[in-house]
Amino acid sequence: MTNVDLTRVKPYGDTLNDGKMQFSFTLPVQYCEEAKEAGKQLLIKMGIDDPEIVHAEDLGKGYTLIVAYGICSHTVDFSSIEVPKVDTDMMDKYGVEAFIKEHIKRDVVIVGATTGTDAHTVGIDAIMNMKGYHGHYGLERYKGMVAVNMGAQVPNEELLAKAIELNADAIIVSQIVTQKDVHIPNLTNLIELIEAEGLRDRLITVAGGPRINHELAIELGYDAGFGTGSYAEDVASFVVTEIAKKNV
Amino acid sequence: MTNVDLTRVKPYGDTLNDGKMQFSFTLPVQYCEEAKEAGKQLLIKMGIDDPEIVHAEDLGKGYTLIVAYGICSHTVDFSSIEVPKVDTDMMDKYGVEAFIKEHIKRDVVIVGATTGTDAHTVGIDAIMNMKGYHGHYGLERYKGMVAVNMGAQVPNEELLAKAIELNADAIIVSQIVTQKDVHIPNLTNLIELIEAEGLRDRLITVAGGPRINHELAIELGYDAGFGTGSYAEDVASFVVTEIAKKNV
Amino acid sequence: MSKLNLDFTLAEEARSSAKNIAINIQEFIEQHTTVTVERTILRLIGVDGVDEIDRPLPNVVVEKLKNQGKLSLGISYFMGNAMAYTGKSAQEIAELVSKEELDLFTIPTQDFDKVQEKINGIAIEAVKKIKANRETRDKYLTDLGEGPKPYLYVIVATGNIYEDVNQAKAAARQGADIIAVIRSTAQSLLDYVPYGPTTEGFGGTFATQENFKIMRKALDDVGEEVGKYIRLVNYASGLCMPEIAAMGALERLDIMLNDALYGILFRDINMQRTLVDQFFSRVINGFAGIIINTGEDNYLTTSDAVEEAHTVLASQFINEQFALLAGLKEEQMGLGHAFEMDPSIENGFLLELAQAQMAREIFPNAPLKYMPPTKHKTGNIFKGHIQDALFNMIAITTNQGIQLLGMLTEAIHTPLLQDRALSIENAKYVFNNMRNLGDEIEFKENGIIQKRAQGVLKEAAVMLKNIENEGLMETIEAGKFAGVKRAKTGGKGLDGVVVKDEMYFNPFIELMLGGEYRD
Amino acid sequence: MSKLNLDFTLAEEARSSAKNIAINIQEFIEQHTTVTVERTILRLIGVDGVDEIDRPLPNVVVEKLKNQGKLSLGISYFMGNAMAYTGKSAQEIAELVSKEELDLFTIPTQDFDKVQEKINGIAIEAVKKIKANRETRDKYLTDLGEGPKPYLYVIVATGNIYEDVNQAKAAARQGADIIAVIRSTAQSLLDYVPYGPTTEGFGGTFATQENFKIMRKALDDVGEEVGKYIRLVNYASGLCMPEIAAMGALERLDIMLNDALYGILFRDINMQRTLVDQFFSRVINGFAGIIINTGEDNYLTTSDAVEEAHTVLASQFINEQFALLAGLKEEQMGLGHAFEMDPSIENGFLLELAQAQMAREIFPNAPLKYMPPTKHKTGNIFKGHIQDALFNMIAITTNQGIQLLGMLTEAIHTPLLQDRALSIENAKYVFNNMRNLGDEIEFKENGIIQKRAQGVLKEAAVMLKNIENEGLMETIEAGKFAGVKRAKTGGKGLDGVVVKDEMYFNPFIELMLGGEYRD
Ligand code: B12
Ligand code: B12
Ligand SMILES: Cc1ncc(COP(=O)(O)O)c(C=O)c1O
Ligand SMILES: Cc1ncc(COP(=O)(O)O)c(C=O)c1O
Repeated sequence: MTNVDLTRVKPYGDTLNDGKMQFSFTLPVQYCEEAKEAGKQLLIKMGIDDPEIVHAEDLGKGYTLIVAYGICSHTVDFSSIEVPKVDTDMMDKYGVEAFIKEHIKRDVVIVGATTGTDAHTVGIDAIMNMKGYHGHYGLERYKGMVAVNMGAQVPNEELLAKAIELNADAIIVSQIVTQKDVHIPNLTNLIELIEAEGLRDRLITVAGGPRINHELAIELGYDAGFGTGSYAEDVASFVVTEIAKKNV
Repeated sequence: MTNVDLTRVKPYGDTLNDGKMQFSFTLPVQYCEEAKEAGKQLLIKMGIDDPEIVHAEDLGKGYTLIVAYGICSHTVDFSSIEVPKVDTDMMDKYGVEAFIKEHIKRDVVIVGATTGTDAHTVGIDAIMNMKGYHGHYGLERYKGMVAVNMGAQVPNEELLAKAIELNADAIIVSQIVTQKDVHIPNLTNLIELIEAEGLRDRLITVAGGPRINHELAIELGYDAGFGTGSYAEDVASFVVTEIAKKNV
Repeated sequence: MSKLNLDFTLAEEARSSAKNIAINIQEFIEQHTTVTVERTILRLIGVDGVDEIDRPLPNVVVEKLKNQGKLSLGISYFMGNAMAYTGKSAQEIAELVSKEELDLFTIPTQDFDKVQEKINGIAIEAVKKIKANRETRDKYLTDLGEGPKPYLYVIVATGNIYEDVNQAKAAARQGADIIAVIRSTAQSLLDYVPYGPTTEGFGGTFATQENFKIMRKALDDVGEEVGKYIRLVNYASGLCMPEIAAMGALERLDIMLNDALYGILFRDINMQRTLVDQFFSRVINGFAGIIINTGEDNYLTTSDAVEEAHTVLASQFINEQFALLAGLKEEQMGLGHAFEMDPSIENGFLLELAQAQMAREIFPNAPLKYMPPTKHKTGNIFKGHIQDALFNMIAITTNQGIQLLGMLTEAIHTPLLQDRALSIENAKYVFNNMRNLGDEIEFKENGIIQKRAQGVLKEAAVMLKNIENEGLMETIEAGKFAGVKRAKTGGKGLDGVVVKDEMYFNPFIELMLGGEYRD
Repeated sequence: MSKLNLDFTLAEEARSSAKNIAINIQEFIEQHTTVTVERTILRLIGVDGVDEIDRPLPNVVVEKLKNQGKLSLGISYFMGNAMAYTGKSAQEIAELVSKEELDLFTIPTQDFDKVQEKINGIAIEAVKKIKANRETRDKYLTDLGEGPKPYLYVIVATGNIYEDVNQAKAAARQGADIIAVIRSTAQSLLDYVPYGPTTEGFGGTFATQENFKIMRKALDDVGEEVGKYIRLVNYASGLCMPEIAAMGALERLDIMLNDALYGILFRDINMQRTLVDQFFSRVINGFAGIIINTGEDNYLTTSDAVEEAHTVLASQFINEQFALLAGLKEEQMGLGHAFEMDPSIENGFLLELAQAQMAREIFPNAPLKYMPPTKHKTGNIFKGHIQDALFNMIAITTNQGIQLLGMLTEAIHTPLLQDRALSIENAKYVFNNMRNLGDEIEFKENGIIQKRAQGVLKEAAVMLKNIENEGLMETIEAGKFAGVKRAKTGGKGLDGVVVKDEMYFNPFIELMLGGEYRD
């Protein structure tokens, strides 16, 4: 029995290092034998050995769907990969409430919104509204916390203004629409506004959404990022821990 | 409206040259953020820009499923691709029968089998048996044709012996099992036997099966290859045309 | 005969509550007009184009009306007056107005009958043109025919009308019956309709009259090729509901998303504004033979589909009554509902089946618009494809009218060409392989399915009774739909609403709702 | 109560024909023994291992018996005699025989009663060991429990037992209930069972006792981990049916593919040989508490599933009777059937539903083995995944017992880890989301579904009547099953069959079929 060499990891089909991968894509050419061959050549250029076109289909004049399997000749050094992660100890609602009572001793104020042209509220509501998500209550229900959910399509300026008005500890932002990377300039713009107000050090900033992860959020200047499947307690734990750190 | 540059074809998602491709594969590492990152790095090595891991799933200790989309940076020159194809004019059953009557003027003899350890008979039966396949009668039903289907798991030697015995015009072979490329040595061996008997020029040789195509068959020394979705008339048209050519 | 043992007396009670709710709002509607209603009149009598800074002429003219405080009198009168006085066409007049070469409000007042005659004459021309479009559609449907129901409805959303055309034609070749051009996301909040062909939309393509024309032509062409009429869809709901409805009527669209409640709840458009707009837009849709699609399905993207199923039904009842008041036939009511339950629910399929069958039985003649799983789609495209298969299965079993196909990549991106193709293949396979399943199965008496449907109907009836008592606007204010609260005076577009003057008239209402041009 | 309005009188007639057919063959069976039957006896009394050229000792010994023309007397007598004479164990004797240090046929004849006593004593040990395995299984099932039905059954087929273990454990963690180790393709035609752990199989892994042991251990471990008993499957059918059954009994396998008809039709094994082998192998499986799986599903991979559906049912009836004669309880009869209709058939789903429900009603206590779409799978993995979803849907609706999961890559390769995972996810989703659909729906009287089932039953009854008249072997010779013709004296292995001598005895038949060790 061979063990995985973590410095040279390859895809696994049914035998270690067999490199098996599945592909599907459409070529903008007429369905024909040559289209399949083009699919093969493309895969070979990608470093795929023995590409097999297992299915090809005419998708209407001038388009051919290709489904293929092949063997990846590349490897990655898994042992050297390090992904930045939120390194707070995660607490549940009661833990967070107790933490606030013990370490912060005042109400924590969080302002949140879906910003820019993005009209998706379900994500931010899942985090903030009373009801919460999947049986995890939202921030509004946390004792010792004032959570203000401004909804969707909120301009960055308004969000920041509200945070200033309420003297908030944290701003939390949801971005669901990411097509053509529309979220990047929007998230960047908010950080710039915050910096312009000289609040970068005081305000904790958090971004969330299905295509957001901690690494990206950090890169854009946020303190943390949360992706798919996050709950209120995740962001709450992070925020209260950060506040406590700042207080120290 | 831009047109496709056939010398630099890229995958098509919803905009010409957007390069969109779908991938799925399993990495033999524990499900975690680093596993996703490894998936990304692998895709980048393949020349995929902006890889997005849209789904990752724990497949049981030490295995992570990755589903990803990304942008292929490679292009292929479609205009220069030429795939060898069976270049016979295809006839239907009646056309073939008329052709035999007119041009060959004697019974055409074809011997077929699934050879080696391969036990799959459905493919060869589809081509040879009376009943045929999808409403296309098999060779046994063709007037002017003697078609002998030897079944499956037939050793190459026996197949060839039968062909010699019947003074056959053509040998047609089915290969369905292709795992670990088992069909390659088996198909090669048959050609070698035929050559050893000095029959290479007299006997028409045809291979068929879901992973067989004309190009591969030619490469292995056969006169033609037929893949998925072939019917009796395809191989019949080819064989009778070749016989007529030889007679000239 | 009900497969669900539904209490149709209760359904009729619910319907009667809905009728009262709608009539109540209708009173309000009839007292008001809005900027987009007036712009629509201009569009219908032939005003089109933009000024040198790209403002649509209908906006330029109605802006002036509004600034003069004369919106309540309506544009028909002023245009008719100007036409009677100048003898010029509406378009010419609008151009002059935009160049400040003519002032609608200072030219001499003409004989009122002549003004009315003038405007009516042109309105009749417009109405005839729309009627002709309706007839062209009918002819296509007779000559080419159409696909079997449920119709396969797919979206294109590239942002570029020409790329959309490629995608749409490919989809038709793959088997689609209906193509919806998704609208660029910001558009519903614009208080004007962009102009000309566009190539830079965001998550969708701008709804413009030229884009409609380009796509209509493409679909007619590919329809000839594939041998069936391909229907075209776009979105009316938003701040320009009736204007877009008019454009759709003029360019022979076949289906329009048309729902004030959607705009209120999901786009925060002011309710007074959009309810008034909705009426005129539906009158136009109705007259043009366009099927409307309502947006109840959206409720379940924010609320829980199991708990809030009755809000969908209640809203369907209300939308039905609004539609009737606007002259829509049942056959034009593509009431929305959706397959949006969490796939991890045990027996969730049974609940979905109950819901879909219930809608079918309560609205037997409506081409229900059935929306696919979206909220609970994930990046797992393989699972997503099965979620869509289950959805397709319910559609064929319960005989839905319009099947908006789910995409395996719903949680990832707007559809790629291949996503759409796989999705069409999915539906075709399921529909064909299970064609008559619905005729073959019966539901156990008092089983999970029957009880679920009965329970949802009951809850909807109660809800409607409450709304009847409290008022629709008040119910929305209380957040009873989709868990979203909207204030009567909140949201976008309220400043475009005015109470009509006594003298106000809109020639199209009468022409389109009754009379000789209706079929 | 039949959901299909089946004529159960007709079903009983069919059953009675099948009984006569089986009894007829049973007479033939009881007159014969085969090389593998004798090798099995050796294995059960403890002979194992290989000689210096890797020939299994059971083969070495039985070969000698055969060469001496003494096969008809059976090995039990000679072994018993040698043991009585030498006082050594069966294994020791076999080793001596293999080294040519002992000749079974020339040693002095011992008292026949003593010989019988000797052999019976050891046979009882063997039987007790198997009984203990059965008890261990029961204990696991009580302590750990098992997954709900339909059990999720997946295959591993890497060719390497250690890689198989990785795949199997992962599958169990993903939710599988049953793991089948697919056998290397050439093995069913080998007239011996390979020895030891193996790592180089082709399209599957060799069935060896050591491989069974390795996998059993792995599944017990992962079963503890996931908190349910994981069943292990391997294949008996082939030239070594009873030997592999014995190995399975000794290593606590839970399910074995066991069907002479499969071997005859799909592996061209001689019918006399394999029918005789089948009996002993089923006696062993039965005693060991192993569920057998029959191979009717395979018919539909060569014949048309719509036209030849009745051959599946007819074969199930016959297999049921063969199983009863071998002492198998209904709960151990995993009769095979399959979802193999062309997906492009209109209403094909209804026909599949009828077939599956019919099997369920006619064999109410059998844990039917339901096979997935395979023949009509293509390289289109997305469509394949939906074909499997429809298959899963029928399984849960008709309450199948053992669900052999379809793979989206069926037409491409033996399952990759991820294919299997997606497949398990598919089944789990469908089973949970539609859990009680079967309880909730009824079928229309005289509708497509009912009529189809009734028609298939009628055809099967007629076919069985004909077989009863003509004989089973003659029917196979005529190509009535799976469209494959096999001659009574054709195929592999006939030279390993002999008519038993009067003196012949096999101690295990009695011990396993009746008596105190049965539960
Ligand atoms: C519901 C929905 C809608 C509803 C929104 C209703 C509402 N009030 O929110 C309606 C119907 C109105 C809608 C409209 C549109 N939508 Co939409 N929609 C969705 C859908 C189906 C579900 C999103 C959702 O609610 N998910 C459930 C929530 C709970 O998950 P979540 O948002 O990921 O949130 C979780 C985490 O991400 C995280 N999180 C999220 N935010 C935050 C914030 C913080 C601070 C933290 C800590 C965590 C966090 O925690 C949450 C809980 O775990 C998705 C498809 C999908 N399945 O994802 C498309 C989708 C997001 N929509 C899409 C599009 C394009 C649109 C439109 C632009 C289409 C159009 N042209 O008209 C419009 C316009 C919207 C606009 N301007 O933004 C695309 C986006 C593509 C992309 N990648 O950019 C998607 C992916 C669909 C698609 N394939 O086309 N949509
Ligand atoms: C039916 C079937 C069986 C049946 C075969 C019954 C029989 N008598 O044929 C049974 C159940 C016995 C079987 C057994 C096995 N099978 Co099998 N089987 C299949 C299955 C489901 C369908 C094949 C089929 O009949 N297709 C329909 C016919 C009409 O299509 P076709 O063969 O492609 O033929 C067409 C063309 O290719 C062409 N053609 C074919 N031959 C020829 C010849 C000529 C001259 C011409 C002109 C054209 C031509 O024309 C035909 C008509 O258009 C496939 C999966 C699949 N969906 O493809 C697996 C499959 C082929 N089997 C497979 C395997 C591994 C096995 C086993 C080895 C498993 C095992 N370990 O026990 C065994 C052993 C078989 C052996 N030794 O060969 C694998 C092969 C993997 C690979 N790529 O190598 C497959 C792909 C399944 C899988 N995913 O694991 N199998
Ligand atoms: C009724 C209705 N109108 C309009 C839309 C789309 O509106 P927008 O263009 O504002 O996204 C939807 C949502 O899909 C809808 O359901
Ligand atoms: C009853 C039965 N036995 C055995 C097998 C497998 O046999 P082999 O190992 O010969 O492929 C099958 C086919 O899957 C079967 O159905």
